[in-house]
Amino acid sequence: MKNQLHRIDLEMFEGPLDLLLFLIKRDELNIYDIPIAQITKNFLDYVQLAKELQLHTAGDFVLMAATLMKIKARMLLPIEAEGDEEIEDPRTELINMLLEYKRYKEATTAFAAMERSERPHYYNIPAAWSPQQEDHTAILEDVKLYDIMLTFQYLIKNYEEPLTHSVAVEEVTLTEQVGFLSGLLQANARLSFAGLLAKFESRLVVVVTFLAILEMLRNRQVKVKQSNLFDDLLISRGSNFENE
Amino acid sequence: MNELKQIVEALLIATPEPLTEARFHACLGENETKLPLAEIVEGLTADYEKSERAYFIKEVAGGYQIVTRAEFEPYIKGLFSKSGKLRLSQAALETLAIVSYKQPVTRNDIESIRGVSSDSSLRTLLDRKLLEIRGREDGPGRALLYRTSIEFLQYFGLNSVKDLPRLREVEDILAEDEEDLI
Amino acid sequence: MNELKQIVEALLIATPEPLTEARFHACLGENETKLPLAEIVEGLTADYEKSERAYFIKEVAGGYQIVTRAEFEPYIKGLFSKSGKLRLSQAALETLAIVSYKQPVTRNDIESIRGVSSDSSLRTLLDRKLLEIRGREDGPGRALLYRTSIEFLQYFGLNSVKDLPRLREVEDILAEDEEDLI
Repeated sequence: MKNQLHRIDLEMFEGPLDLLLFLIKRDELNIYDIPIAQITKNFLDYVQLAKELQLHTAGDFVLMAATLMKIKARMLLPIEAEGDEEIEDPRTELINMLLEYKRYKEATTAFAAMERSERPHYYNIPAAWSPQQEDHTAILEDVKLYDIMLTFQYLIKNYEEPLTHSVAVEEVTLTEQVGFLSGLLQANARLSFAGLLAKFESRLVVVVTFLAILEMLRNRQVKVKQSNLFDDLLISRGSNFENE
Repeated sequence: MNELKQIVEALLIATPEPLTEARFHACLGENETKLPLAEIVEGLTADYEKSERAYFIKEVAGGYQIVTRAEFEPYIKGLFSKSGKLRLSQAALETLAIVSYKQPVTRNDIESIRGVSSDSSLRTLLDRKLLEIRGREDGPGRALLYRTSIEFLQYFGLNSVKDLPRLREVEDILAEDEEDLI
Repeated sequence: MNELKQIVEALLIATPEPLTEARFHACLGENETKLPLAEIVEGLTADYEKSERAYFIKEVAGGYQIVTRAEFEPYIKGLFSKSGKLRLSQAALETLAIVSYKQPVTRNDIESIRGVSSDSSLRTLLDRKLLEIRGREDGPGRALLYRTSIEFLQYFGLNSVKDLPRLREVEDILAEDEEDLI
């Protein structure tokens, strides 16, 4: 039997179990009585391709190939029943795995359908969800444990040496940077913080600019928005922004 | 419009998460009412239908939220850079299905059902807040446990995980397969 | 209600940012209209007033937003103080992350990692009972020591701080990234 193998075919499968279910269906096999030699052969053809294509799931396919070959070998051994003891079919475990996976695969189709039907609906996102909110910095909604661990990891990675409060030669002052930002905001409705950082070479200037933004935020000269953790900060004119 | 309806409307407009009966009553404070939230919501729903609002009230995650009607999707899409909501990959959906029926589960549980490593799906689902990490298993490995979140219910428009389509038994699926073959 | 009004309403509901003339026209696409947004908003405003909606359209930052009327603020306040979800500023989240993983820590420890003063974040977190002060450092300064609270553990479904995901586990989840690129 010759398989028409294409990269697309293989990427279609979510894993070795998915591929096995496909082979069983395609060849109209009885899942409770899988012809193990035939299916192993077909499966191996795919695995060869997965290795050639260096798919990142190739390892999982190889593992399954090994399992199939082990089952095949055990089925070739003569069966020696001892007394009334029932001999377990070497395929049983694999069959159970396939059936269990099939249940969830089917549920996945239902999930995709639910996703499709919810897709056109957009939830109301409150504009000013808390008019009395005093903190004008970006607020993260619904913090999860995952956010805490990501944040810690991020901080630790960026933490090289403790910042000491030594007085460096001042290249730029806070007032200068406030003026600089005001100027930019006259011309642009929005500034990207990442974009600003790219303009500066000195770390001190970056720090002073950041302090300038905080200062302006406090005075409500600017507003700062961040849609996600670690996303860029967007700076726009605040309610007390003075147009020249 | 009576005041209670207005209060509920204001809360629905102001809340980024489902308004539950409990939260509604907590907000009312001294102006306690015997009227259940569901009844007030019904009244509002009738108003919105009559005046052909572009939105309606959806029962989701054990509460109520305002959502836009499907026909306006083509316009709303324009608000977002990536042309609307991102769809989940097949792998992510599979992972999500396993977690939602078997929760709490470990990464191992998921991988042994799927037969493939599921790190990247888990990561996507955590990033999108559809799953959350919830404690550890008691066993010797003390593996992290995963569960679905409120955002999961919102994403699929469910009131609770009990509303998920029933996971079919193996026999049913196989019986159908056989019919297909005939 | 004519369709244009509905489209504007849907857009206002779906976006938290002010809807500007430019964004509105970008969303309309081919259904281009000569009608300025201001005029449509005027029509909606009249509708809302007539039907005594609990919200109105506010002109802000060169665009429009739906906001609740001031008289409902006392109720809305309850929504946020009694919400089940945790809302933190980036600064507070960073501080909480450091305390979670390095506890017990002093304010100095936190500030040397974050590189900025963390007074107000610490205060917020103490107010929300996510952190607590437990004893003092042995050193000469006898600085106060901060730890996470029981409430913190309950919120995240943890039995003890030992159950926090370890850095290695975090990296396991994140590591998949590169493989995905292949």
